[in-house]
Amino acid sequence: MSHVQTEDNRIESLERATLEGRNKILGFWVFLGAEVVIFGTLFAAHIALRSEVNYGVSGTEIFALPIVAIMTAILLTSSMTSVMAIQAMHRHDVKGTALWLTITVLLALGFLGLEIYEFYHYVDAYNFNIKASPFSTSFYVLVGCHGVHVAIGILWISLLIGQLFKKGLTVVTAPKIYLASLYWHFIDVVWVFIFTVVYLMGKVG
Amino acid sequence: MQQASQSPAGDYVRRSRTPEGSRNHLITFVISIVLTILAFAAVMIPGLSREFVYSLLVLMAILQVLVQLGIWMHLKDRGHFWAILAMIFGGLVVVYAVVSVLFWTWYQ
Amino acid sequence: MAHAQALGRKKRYSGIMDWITTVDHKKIGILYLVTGGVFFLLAGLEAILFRIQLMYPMNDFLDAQTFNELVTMHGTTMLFLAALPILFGFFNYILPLQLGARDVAFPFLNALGYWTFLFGGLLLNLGFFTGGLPDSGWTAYPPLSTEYSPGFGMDYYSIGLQIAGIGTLVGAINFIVTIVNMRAPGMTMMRMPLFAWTAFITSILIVFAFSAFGVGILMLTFDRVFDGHFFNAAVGGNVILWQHIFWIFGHPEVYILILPAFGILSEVIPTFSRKRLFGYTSMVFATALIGFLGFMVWAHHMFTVGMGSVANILFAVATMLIAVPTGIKIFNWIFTIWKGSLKLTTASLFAVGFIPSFTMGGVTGVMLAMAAADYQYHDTYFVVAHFHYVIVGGTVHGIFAAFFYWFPKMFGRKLNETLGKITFWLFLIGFHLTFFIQHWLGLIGMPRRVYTFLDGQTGWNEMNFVSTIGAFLMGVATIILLINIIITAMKPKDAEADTWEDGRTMEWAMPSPPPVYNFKQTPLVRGLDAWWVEKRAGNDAMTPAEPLGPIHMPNGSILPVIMSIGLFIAGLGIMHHATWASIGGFGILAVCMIIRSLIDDPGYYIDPAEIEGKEVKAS
Amino acid sequence: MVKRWMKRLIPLTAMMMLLLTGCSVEGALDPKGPVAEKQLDLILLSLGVMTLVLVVVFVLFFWVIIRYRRKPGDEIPEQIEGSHKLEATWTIIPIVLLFIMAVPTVALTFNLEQEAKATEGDMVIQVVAKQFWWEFTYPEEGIVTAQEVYIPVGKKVVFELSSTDVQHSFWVPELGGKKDTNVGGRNVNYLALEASYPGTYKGKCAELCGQGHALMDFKVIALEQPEYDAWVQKMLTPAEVTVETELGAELFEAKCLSCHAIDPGMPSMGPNLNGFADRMFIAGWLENDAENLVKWIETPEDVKPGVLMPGFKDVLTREEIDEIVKYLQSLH
Ligand code: HEA
Ligand code: HEA
Ligand code: HEC
Ligand code: CUA
Ligand SMILES: [Cu+2]
Repeated sequence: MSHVQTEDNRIESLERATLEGRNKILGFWVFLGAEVVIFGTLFAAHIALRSEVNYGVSGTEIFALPIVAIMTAILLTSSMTSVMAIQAMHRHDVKGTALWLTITVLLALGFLGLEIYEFYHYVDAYNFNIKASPFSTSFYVLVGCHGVHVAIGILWISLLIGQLFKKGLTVVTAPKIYLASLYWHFIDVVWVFIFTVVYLMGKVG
Repeated sequence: MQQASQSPAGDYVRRSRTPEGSRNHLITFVISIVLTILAFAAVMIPGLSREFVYSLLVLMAILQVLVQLGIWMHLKDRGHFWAILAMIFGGLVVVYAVVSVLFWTWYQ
Repeated sequence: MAHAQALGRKKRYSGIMDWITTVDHKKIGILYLVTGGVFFLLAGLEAILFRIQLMYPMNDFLDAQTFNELVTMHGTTMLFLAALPILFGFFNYILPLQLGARDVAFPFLNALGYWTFLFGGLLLNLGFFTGGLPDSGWTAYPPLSTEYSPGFGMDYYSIGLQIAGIGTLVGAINFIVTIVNMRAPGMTMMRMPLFAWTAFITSILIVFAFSAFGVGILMLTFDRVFDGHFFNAAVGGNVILWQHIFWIFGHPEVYILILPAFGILSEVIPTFSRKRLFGYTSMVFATALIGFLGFMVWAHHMFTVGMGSVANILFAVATMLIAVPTGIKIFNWIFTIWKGSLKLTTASLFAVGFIPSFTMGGVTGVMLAMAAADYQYHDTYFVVAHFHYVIVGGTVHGIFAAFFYWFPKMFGRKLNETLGKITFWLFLIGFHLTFFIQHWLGLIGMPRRVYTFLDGQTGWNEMNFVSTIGAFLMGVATIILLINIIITAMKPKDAEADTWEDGRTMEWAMPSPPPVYNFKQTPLVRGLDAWWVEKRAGNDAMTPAEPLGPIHMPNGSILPVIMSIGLFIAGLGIMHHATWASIGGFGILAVCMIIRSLIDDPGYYIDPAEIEGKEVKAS
Repeated sequence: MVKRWMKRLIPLTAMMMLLLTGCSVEGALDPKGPVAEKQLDLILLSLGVMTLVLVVVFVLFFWVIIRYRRKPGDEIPEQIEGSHKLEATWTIIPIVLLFIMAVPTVALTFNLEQEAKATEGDMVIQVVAKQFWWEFTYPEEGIVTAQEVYIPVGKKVVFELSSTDVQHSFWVPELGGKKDTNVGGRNVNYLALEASYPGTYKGKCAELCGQGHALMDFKVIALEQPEYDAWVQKMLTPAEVTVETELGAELFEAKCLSCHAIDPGMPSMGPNLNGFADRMFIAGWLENDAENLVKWIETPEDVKPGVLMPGFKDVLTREEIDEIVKYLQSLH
């Protein structure tokens, strides 16, 4: 254990019990700052190009709001369940944590499934693939980038569930779970902007 | 895992009762749902002006994100100075990017 | 903690395996330095080659394509693979020592950052072996870099920099957390050495700027490899979008290069003037202000794109403002020497030589910022002169100063001062000879990135010739530096802890080179310039803040190398549309991450007894 | 020390002297029109301020490094923390200097943009930049030409700038600063220039656009109004094919017309060659004579790397090329 002290050496919670844990949390926030810029830049590109449909279909024509609404509901709920997982973790309830995390993963899988279906549908029904227009390119890269984040989140949280069973809640696993939940909330936050800017505004035209 | 037994994790659990009730989190959830429904409704209701819908959408999104960042992601809690800074700075860069795109990419 | 020893044993690697698996910030620092140094030589050689081409009008030493490739590789390599990694090397080695930290915050990620940088850099340079180098300038403006650049050159650029960029980003996050969380007791933010402050601000700039760039080159990759249309104007894509994204990154990037040099100067000048830094507080705020303003001025690279007068004016004025905090720095350095006692070693020669040279580059920067006048300067040699004055006169001078200053700390031997001074004078003269005249060339109409120029234009032949001679001088200076390093490496390690006698910051309180675990006991910091404070108080060591105890160290790991190789394979797979290769590459990456996640590294302990006995030296 | 002074001062004074003499210079320093003149004024103003800044910094710098060098027996100097007064000084003075430069910058930047907005009665020339040549269209007169653009003296000309392949940048240093030619039909730029004196002014492409970038030159030829009008008339009357050039004309039609046009108002994939015999240069820089023309037609790649015109060395015999050259040289 390192013994460097910080101004703030109160032990608040398991994930902040060690310097390593605090380092990870801070580092992760910085990483999220980078993610803000990453998604922000993709949004900027999408906003610039969303009306460039190259004689093809536009958002107004193809976006299926019901499916987006369902995806939104699922992701929002999964964000909520990941909060529950952290709460269970703070109660030192290993089973509860694992359970809530599992629910989160299942919801995430549902989301991802719907997204894949949605993409498939666009390509299938409207021939709206990545090469169709600047609009389609920026749409798929932005929403796809979010989708990749979801997929990574699924893998990550699943791994953590495994670790939880193997090692229990420790100062090593707790920060990881906390980070995963931060990550998951962040994905939800990004989705808020996606359904607002891409889908809803796209639908309005 | 031996390392954990070295750490004060054991005593800590007894000492700290989680101060955060789940109420805040549930309220956040409800707020998010409501904001989302409002946003979808604004688009689905016919006859609203585009400007109105756009501003409403942006407002809803910003509110929702603030609530989620603040409560779900604990930004409102103590000890998040650098985290908040990271978010603000990231947000600032994004605003530059979006503004530049909106106004100058398609200038003329 | 009686059973501390049982917790884990150090996995002993030796020789090359030791370097490949190391997570020691000091070794990683050396790796960065060596790799960055090699890339610097390569990029310098490229500059020499294209300067030879420009020696005579209508010269045919290089053809147009090769020339464009060399210029692009020179700029890209210098910025991404030479200057920045060398600075990262100093951050890595020196920062934890200055902060009194046992280690960096994320030793494993730190190693990962180095290896991804290396493999990204190799991918970027692969074209030397396979043919087809990037050729659209380091700015890679589409559509020249997309539809009009067939072959794999620009793929090496976009994917190679993507991979190297990941490493840079990871490294920056590591530094930020190290600085915020790992300072020794007593070291408040406002007691940090200025070098640490600049490392901090630089890292913040990297986090936000490189992410934007990462997305930019991702978009470029999509356009090139997957037929995307971000920048395809024919179907409604927009090329100016790229320019905005590029410069939102690109301008902070230049401050990423100069701020650490500012930090170096703020260490070297006080040491050799035996006087504390003049106006420490305003130096800190000036650094932060430069970093902040640095994000608001990007469009001064785009004055001629046609953004309209309002945008041009706003960006012009914002840019000019940066002169104020920078000026504060210049004058604070000068007044650090004022009433001091300046000793001119090679290190301090490079440091003080920085001041006039950089100022000359800075003031031409302000001239460039005046939009209406920039219509004349833009994309001419005047700009080339400007940025080499700030980069070579600034960053490279800073790097050389740091190299001579910290070399004894890192390798236990002092570089030869006589050879060092020869290097300094040759480099300085060569530098001014090369670049001063380029201001003039730009003003009389020589555009940049031209592979040749017509005969019979007043002054062009002579001035280009002189410029090339200057470049040769810089080359000779660099070769003398290499000789110096080789000679010094053959001498015994005899540098003292406080090599320059007047060291102020904590790295000078430990042996040269420091042991693997840095400070035996975490020191207590009792003021700005912690070591100077102790020396003045009559102590010959830092006051410890903790009792002597076993020291926990992380184990080395081979995973970072394997992960980077995975990325390298994936990158190659993507650009060649080889799906299986890319899946395989990412698979390797994923497997490594899973291994890393499942198998915790217990680390190992260094026993106090062992410390008391023989010193465990870092190699 | 003296040496160091000299090393820095000599180039500086050399530059100032060259500036003052002003005769043997070209480019931005030798303005031949109001835009470039105003820009030069701004440049000189900033140069003056910068010289002042440099002098101050250099004087202080050399003073401290000479005066405060370590001498044997030096004490540890006093550890001065800073000085609010001094620090305020070097914050405020630069702000004042920047203000002095910012005001004319803002004014001129605004002014130039205002000028560039073409109004009724302004002369407009459309410029299309292509790898690696320039096409100039006079919409009013119905003329399409390339590489050499004629303008009347003393009249504001608005250039409408665009590009069909990659980004280029339109720059005539003696007449004024540059502006990019953007691709995609959007973000079309306007640049107003005016020549105060008759003459031929070098024009350049200032944005890396590929292999031929270095040689993507053009010329602006400013003529007094009557001569300019005469030029327009000449361009509108196509050259006649005579017995002597008949063979060349046929060959040209067969081999070259797919890319080139010779009718006055015709745009084409390659340069419109109407009036080619009067061009000073081939492809923007190579002197226009029979020998060079043969070289160009045989191996244009040798003249301008990356050029999009194929070589005809293996397609046409030397005699045939001579015929074409004869024909081209009749295109007045
Ligand atoms: C280390 C890197 C570095 C640094 C520090 C700077 C610093 C500055 N740069 Fe530079 N710049 C580059 C690297 C750098 N630049 C590069 C690489 C390019 C070209 C990119 C490309 O196109 O390839 C470029 C291009 C560039 C342009 C675009 C030119 C063009 O393409 O048309 C502009 C325009 O505004 C500019 C301005 C400035 C300014 C105002 C500063 C200021 O920060 C300078 C401030 C410093 C001083 C002013 C001196 C000290 C101050 C005083 C002594 C106080 C008193 C001074 C006054 C009152 C003036 N730079
Ligand atoms: C860190 C940044 C950096 C540094 C240090 C340099 C250093 C140098 N640069 Fe660089 N330069 C750029 C960044 C940099 N440059 C950038 C970004 C561009 C723009 C690119 C673009 O347009 O896209 C540029 C463009 C550029 C141009 C303009 C090209 C053009 O527009 O056509 C020129 C021309 O003179 C030039 C020259 C030089 C020279 C002579 C040096 C010298 O200082 C180099 C000195 C070093 C050496 C001479 C090394 C010596 C090596 C040896 C002697 C070899 C020994 C070898 C072995 C032992 C293996 N550079
Ligand atoms: C594939 C299209 C193509 C064909 C066929 C072609 N040219 Fe060209 N030509 C060009 C292009 C493009 C340029 C502009 C080159 C440049 O400056 O970059 C050019 C330039 C020229 C020029 C110089 C024009 C100027 O304004 O300076 C001449 C003369 C010329 N071509 C003659 C010919 C002749 C004669 C032939 C037939 C024997 C021919 N070209 C066939 C494409 C073509
Ligand atoms: Cu066209 Cu450069
Ligand atoms: Cu800049």
